[in-house]
Amino acid sequence: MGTSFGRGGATTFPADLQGSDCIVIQGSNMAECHPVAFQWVMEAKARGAKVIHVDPRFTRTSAVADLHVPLRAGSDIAFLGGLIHHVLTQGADFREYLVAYTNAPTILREDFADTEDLDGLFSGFDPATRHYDPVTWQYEGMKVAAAAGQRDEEHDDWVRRRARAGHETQRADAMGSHGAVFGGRPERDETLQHPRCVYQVLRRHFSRYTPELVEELCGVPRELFLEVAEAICSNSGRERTTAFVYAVGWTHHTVGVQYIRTAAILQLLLGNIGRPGGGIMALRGHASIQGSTDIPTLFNILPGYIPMPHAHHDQDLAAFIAGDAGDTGYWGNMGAYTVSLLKAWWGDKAQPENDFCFDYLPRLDGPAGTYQTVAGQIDGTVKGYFLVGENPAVGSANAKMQRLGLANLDWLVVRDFSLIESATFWKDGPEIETGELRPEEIGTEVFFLPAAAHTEKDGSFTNTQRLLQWHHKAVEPEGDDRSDLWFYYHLGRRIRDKLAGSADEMDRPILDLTWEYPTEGPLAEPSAEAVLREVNGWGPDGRALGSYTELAADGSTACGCWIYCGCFAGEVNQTARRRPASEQSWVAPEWGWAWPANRRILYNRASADPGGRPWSERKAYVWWDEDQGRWTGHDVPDFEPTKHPGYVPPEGARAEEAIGGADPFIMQADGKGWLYVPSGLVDGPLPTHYEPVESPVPNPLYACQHNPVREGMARPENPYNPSGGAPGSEAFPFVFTTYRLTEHHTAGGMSRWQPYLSELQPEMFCEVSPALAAERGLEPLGWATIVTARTAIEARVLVTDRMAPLKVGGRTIHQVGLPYHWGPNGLVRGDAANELLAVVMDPNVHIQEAKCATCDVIPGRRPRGPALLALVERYRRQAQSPPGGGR
Amino acid sequence: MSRRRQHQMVPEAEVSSYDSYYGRPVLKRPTWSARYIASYLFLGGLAGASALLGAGADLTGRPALRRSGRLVAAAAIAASAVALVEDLGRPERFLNMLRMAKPTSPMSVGSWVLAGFGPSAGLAAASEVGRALPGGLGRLATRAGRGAGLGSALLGPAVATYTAVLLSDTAVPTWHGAYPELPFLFAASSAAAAGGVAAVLTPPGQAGPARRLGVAGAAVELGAGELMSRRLGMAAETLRHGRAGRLNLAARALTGAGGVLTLAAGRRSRAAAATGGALLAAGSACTRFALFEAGVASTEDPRYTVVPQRSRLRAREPGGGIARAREAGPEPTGSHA
Amino acid sequence: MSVSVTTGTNRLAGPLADPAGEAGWEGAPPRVGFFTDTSVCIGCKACEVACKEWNRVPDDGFRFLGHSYDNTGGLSASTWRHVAFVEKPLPDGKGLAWLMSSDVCKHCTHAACLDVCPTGALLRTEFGTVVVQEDVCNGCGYCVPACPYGVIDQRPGDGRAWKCTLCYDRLGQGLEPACAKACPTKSIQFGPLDELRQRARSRLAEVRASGAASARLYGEDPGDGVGGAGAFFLLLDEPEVYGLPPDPVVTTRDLPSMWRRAAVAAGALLAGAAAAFLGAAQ
Amino acid sequence: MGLTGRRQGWPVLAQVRGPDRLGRGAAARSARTARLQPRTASADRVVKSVCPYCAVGCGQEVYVRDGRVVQIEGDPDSPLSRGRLCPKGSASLQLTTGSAREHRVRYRPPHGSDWEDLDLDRALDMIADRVIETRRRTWQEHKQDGTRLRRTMGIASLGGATLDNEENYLMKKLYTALGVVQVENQARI
Ligand SMILES: Nc1nc2c(c(=O)[nH]1)N[C@H]1C(S)=C(S)[C@@H](COP(=O)(O)OP(=O)(O)OC[C@H]3O[C@@H](n4cnc5c(=O)[nH]c(N)nc54)[C@H](O)[C@@H]3O)O[C@H]1N2
Ligand SMILES: Nc1nc2c(c(=O)[nH]1)N[C@H]1C(S)=C(S)[C@@H](COP(=O)(O)OP(=O)(O)OC[C@H]3O[C@@H](n4cnc5c(=O)[nH]c(N)nc54)[C@H](O)[C@@H]3O)O[C@H]1N2
Ligand code: SF4
Ligand code: SF4
Ligand code: SF4
Ligand code: SF4
Ligand code: SF4
Ligand SMILES: [Mo]
Repeated sequence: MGTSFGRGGATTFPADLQGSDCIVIQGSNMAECHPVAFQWVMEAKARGAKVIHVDPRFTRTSAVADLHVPLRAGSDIAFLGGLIHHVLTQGADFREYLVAYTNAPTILREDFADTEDLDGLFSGFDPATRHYDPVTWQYEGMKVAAAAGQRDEEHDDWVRRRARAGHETQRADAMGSHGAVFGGRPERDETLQHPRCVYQVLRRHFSRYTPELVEELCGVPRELFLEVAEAICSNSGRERTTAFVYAVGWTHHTVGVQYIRTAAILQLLLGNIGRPGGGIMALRGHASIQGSTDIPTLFNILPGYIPMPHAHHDQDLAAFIAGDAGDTGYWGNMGAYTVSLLKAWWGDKAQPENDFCFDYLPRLDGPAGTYQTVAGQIDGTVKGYFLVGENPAVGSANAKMQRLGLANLDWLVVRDFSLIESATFWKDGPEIETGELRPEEIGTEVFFLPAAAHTEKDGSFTNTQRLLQWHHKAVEPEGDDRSDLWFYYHLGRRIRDKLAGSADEMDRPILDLTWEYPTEGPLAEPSAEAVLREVNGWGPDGRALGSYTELAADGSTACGCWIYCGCFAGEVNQTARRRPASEQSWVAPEWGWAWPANRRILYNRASADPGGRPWSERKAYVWWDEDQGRWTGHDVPDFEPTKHPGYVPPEGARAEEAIGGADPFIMQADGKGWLYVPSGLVDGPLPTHYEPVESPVPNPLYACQHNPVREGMARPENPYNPSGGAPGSEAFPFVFTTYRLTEHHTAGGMSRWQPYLSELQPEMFCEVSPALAAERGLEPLGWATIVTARTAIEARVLVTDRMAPLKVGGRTIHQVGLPYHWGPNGLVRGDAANELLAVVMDPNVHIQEAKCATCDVIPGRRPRGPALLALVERYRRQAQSPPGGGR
Repeated sequence: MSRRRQHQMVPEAEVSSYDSYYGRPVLKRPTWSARYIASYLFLGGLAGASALLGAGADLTGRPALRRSGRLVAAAAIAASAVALVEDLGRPERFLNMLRMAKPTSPMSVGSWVLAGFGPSAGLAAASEVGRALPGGLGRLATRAGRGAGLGSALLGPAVATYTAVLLSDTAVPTWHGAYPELPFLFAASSAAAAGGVAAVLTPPGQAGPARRLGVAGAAVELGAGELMSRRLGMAAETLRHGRAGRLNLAARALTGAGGVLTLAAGRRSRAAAATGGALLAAGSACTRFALFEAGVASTEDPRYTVVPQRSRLRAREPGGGIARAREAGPEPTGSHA
Repeated sequence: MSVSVTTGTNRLAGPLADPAGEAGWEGAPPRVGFFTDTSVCIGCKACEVACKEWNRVPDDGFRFLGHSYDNTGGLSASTWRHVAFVEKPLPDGKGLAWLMSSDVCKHCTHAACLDVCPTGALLRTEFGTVVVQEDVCNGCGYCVPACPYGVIDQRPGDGRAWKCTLCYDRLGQGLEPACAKACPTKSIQFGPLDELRQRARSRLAEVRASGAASARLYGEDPGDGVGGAGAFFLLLDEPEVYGLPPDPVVTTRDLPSMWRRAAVAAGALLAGAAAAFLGAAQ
Repeated sequence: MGLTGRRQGWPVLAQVRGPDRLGRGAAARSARTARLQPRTASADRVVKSVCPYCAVGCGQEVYVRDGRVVQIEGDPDSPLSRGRLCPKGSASLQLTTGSAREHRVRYRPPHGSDWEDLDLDRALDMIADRVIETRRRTWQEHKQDGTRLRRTMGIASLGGATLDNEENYLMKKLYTALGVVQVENQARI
């Protein structure tokens, strides 16, 4: 979403869905995974909206939808591409919106070649490195060629490359906040006739995504597909809006980012972005996953999506900012954001003379994501590990690989509520049972520290709609339970005490760090409000800032996360605001605080026409009030409040001044919604259907079977099943998909120990169709063993018509459903689905493909002990999967 | 099997066309244990009717029969009370049975009846010891014994029959469906049991009324049982199958044999009288156990709840509306066309 | 004391506007209850969990039943809300219906459990609801087979009977029952029964209009076998499909007749005994 | 209305005397029932909170009595959730106050076969030592080509999505200052 619209967050909020005319839930099982937000879908339905659920499985969401569309897992780009094809060929796009607000008229370079020309590859592919050089993806008229895909890792002449595009790993867009930046002004053809304008390129790119193809590739009958196409077209335009809802059913793929891109294109074509009842609702996972992305505990970004610097020669702050900041759009102010962050961290030590301590930041020289870390653990380079509220021994793909990593550490700190599997692997992990590991041979020193619960600490969560909400401490934690804030504050204090007096250069950043927080209460709990206030930032007078527009690049302001600037405006904890819903509109602007600047629908300038008038009365949201000379409406305008719709940026304008009065996508350098993404993605400017890495069928569209730049891990612990009819693939004839149940939470740490949740879903099970049960002799309520090249797990059998076999390309494809909540510990136990998955990732955001892989299913329980290894070995031989892994 | 066909009152098609929730019972299985509650039914009946025999014998000058009647009544009612308390989930709260007086609750009514019956039967029994005391004390005991014995005899029939209402006043298809006949069945069964036990314990010379009561009870028990299963409809199946079926079969055989033997030889042979009496009592016990088990079985299979209700609804369909101001009448829940 | 069955006071069956009044509550508040609209239930089981948390009900064991997503099976002494899951092919053969429905005690107008309870542990509250008083129940178990819906049950190990209290403690403070409050889609609606009945009828019309021809109300009719349920439902299929009895009748409807017959039988026994003695005298 | 403890003693008397002849309601009520109060009514405080499970962010009200959480319910004021909670949110009380929580530090020495007790303060100290030692041992000041790295690849961290923003902030700040770059959370998965 970052690449399409400019920011990585959901463009809307769940309660706004109540005003939708049509809601397409695809890649999300909303009723089961976001049940309380689903009330707004039911509300819309009660008001007559059409609710469509596109999902391989018939779920509790499908049960109450008007229409369930079963499709093969991993085929959404084809399905959505089909819808784009339909819109383009039927002329169903919202033309005025399209021309004014998107890059449809923008003209591309002549040397750009599409997947339709190169059989599944875009121009710029280097088979040796398996990377794209995105130079040819640029707009015509861009002054300087973009850097190659590897620029961060390889290039020294960074500073000279002012305007460029490639921004791959740092601009992790599913969670990244913004799109790319560029210099120069692209050429446009507002008639959309130019053969190289984005609109025409789009037409050609999706020309083969016909209803027939959708039927063949996705297994969705034509009529059903057309019913969806009809529904979304007739519910878009001036008077009506359609919303899309997705979650990890889309992101857990090697082409996950491109799934979302496809929906973004569709929604831009239909004019549904920035408008009430429209948008793309990204449903995020944990209580503060959005917050932990905004204030990232992520390797590649700093707070507020400022990229983590890469190792380059002679890179100073100016060069860093020059390289990453755009000239135009709000990213033009990145200097102010970065300097303010450095000031927040290093305070008085950060001075213009020392580049505001920019040099204190560690540098990247390649991906350092969680799966790379695990490989490092197994290889012995990673020695110490903190697990702070995550349970990878159950929750991460290829769980065995995770445990092998844990077992090879020097020390491990686990902070959790109960003794989760990641804390006890040395004692009772599956490898102990098979004899692969023995406790006395595992040298890992394990510290388990009990965590305080949300009722036992102050703090804020940022929810799926980018809304910060404060939770107040209700009681003191018991025993050794402590908040993670306490832990990190006191750990930092202690480390600083121990290092005090060190003259070692490497200790400067930690010793110079601002680390003075007031503490409260008997446990010396650091004040969470004080931390939030630092996140918000302060001005020269030491007073809390009101907005990120006040941030300066001269060191006079400090701000821990610029997009959160304003959450403590007026020295008031805005995240704790709780004006009752009954006293507010559905937008509820006085409940908590949403970034950016408390806006609830992003790009809401697009809810008005270019002249600033609402597209229709029914869909009025934010508009230009000529009398007051400002934007007004139900929400905080996502626009400069007094910028006239007719504003035309003067030549040479910078930052937000370069955004015109009718350009709603203010974070983008050109203020447009991007149908076509010239930079910011490593796997192509347009979405293209590739098969999942483990797929039962060859790619019907291209010779290129998989995402050519997917991120794999060729390691002995991580073998892949042969795919798409390759020799040996018949050993794993079925597709399986993993998912959640309403009654459990993720890896189970917060549900498998709770009797009231556990009794509702007490055992690991697999869902199979009656046909598959008959084919494999599976008894209802009996046991099944599911096998992949990684290992085999057992599950109770739930035979259900909800798992319908699909007809794909003339073949019947059986799908097996596996919830992934169980593990060996807790009140209710079972094998973890993640034992079955291999690690292979989307190259943009490093998210693993958890939603489709191949397997075999046999009746009965799995073998125990070494016999399990023997079974898997037999399969590997049969599948000819190279013992070393490989792809 | 052939018996089942013969008595099948519900067309086969209808049985198979109903739907259920994974075959799970609609009703809850009674939590009562057969050991205690079926015994209690039997013992209560025995006690109630025995008290009648004791009082009758007292009035008609049959001391042996009086003694046995009174002692059996007291012992049986004591044992039945123990069984009842044992079956409580919270036995220490048994006194709560007298917390209220609820005519809508057969168990409440029963509790009050027992509260009257138990002491009087006990007093009557005690008087059998007391009357041996010398002088005024003995006379007092005799007189008190008569009063108590008569009192227990007046309550005896209630003790013997309220249990029928206790079972019937439930949603258990077999029990509720049986309500028109059940009081008669239970009264008769009580008579058979009391007569039988008295015949065992009393010399034949004094036991004439007991034998007559026993034989008459047996006859009515068999007749009422037959009537009941004819009218019960589908739920009658539960009296023919499984444990309940076996018990029911035994009950009929024992009762029949006991009645015939008593009738044929009870007057002449003490051994025959005793055997016949024992058979009658055993038959009565089996009747209670059979009924108990049949009821339980009728809750375990949802068909017995759903099918009759469904056909009842269907029968009502054209008119629509539900049994609006329908008067109470002998239309058991389980009966249908 | 007049005990007539369907008319007058102290009724045992038939329509009854004010069960609380009949139970001796003077100036009672309006009768409250539940309308459970299963057409919007998403089977999340929040109602089950919220009920347990509020009422501190113990867990009901960890058994995989595999009845679709139902692993608690039915209402029990330790499950006072139960969500049923029914998977059925659609009549047109195209596609599937997955019906979910949250069941609960019906708080019958004529509650057999209550009327058969010998101890008065079962109570009609001033709100017209039916609750077990845990300090009174002696675990006689009578209420269990009396309930025509199979709701109330004895808890093993505890011995007492338990079921939904309609959150009696909360009602007193003007709070909504825990299950209704939690329900994300307001499939469970709580309120004055009259209001709920009206709302249910218009909702039924809506659901029918949207094409669900087999939608029906269950338990809302005061003329039904239990005099109307205090907790009634909008179902999308036959009741038995959800494990509900299609036409429950309160057993006490027949109680007067039972007593009459018992009296006759008792008389017969007395007479029979007399005859046995008199016969001997002749 | 006369609903409160008017009646003492034997309920049968109340049955006979009062309007509840059949003993169904008023007469049957026990003294305990008459005193019944929701436990929320006796709470000392109601604290506004947010569900800790998923990203919907439903509002919660936490009822506290005598320093213990006695009930957690949906916050009707929340425009996100309108007082509703899913089963997980509804199980928050069990999550926070249930017996499954481990309240003591557990320590497993290298090659150990079981958990041992460890003082929290000592644990913190040991961890600080491990961090300092590992960091020093695995420090990378420069790449081979001479570009500056200033980091350690010897330490990594995973988790954050269940934590507060403030916690994530301190983590990121401390790790970055320590030169720890392998900081990750659930956003990847
Ligand atoms: N009850 C509950 N709620 C939760 C969680 C939980 O564990 N339990 N976890 C939270 C977290 S961390 C997250 S990330 C969210 C996730 O929320 P969701 O994404 O809704 O959860 P999933 O069940 O993993 O996957 C959603 C659906 O994607 C479908 N799917 C799989 N492959 C494909 C595909 O290729 N195309 C399409 N269109 N659909 C596909 C699956 O069948 C499944 O129904 O939920 C959050 N909420
Ligand atoms: N096969 C397959 N695998 C998947 C997925 C899938 O769909 N399929 N989904 C993926 C997704 S989207 C996610 S988000 C992950 C989730 O995977 P994990 O995050 O590993 O799973 P959780 O069980 O949520 O682990 C979070 C832990 O944090 C603890 N915790 C909660 N609050 C606190 C706190 O305040 N402090 C501390 N220190 N600990 C706390 C909880 O007790 C729990 O053990 O699983 C991923 N894995
Ligand atoms: S449903 Fe059963 S338990 Fe509930 S009130 Fe009616 S009879 Fe009593
Ligand atoms: S078990 Fe308890 S509630 Fe049920 S009837 Fe007996 S005393 Fe009443
Ligand atoms: S009303 Fe209260 S007791 Fe009854 S089911 Fe709902 S939460 Fe449970
Ligand atoms: S809480 Fe509501 S939606 Fe969820 S299962 Fe219960 S009734 Fe259905
Ligand atoms: S109550 Fe349920 S939907 Fe709401 S935040 Fe908690 S887990 Fe998410
Ligand atoms: Mo997630």
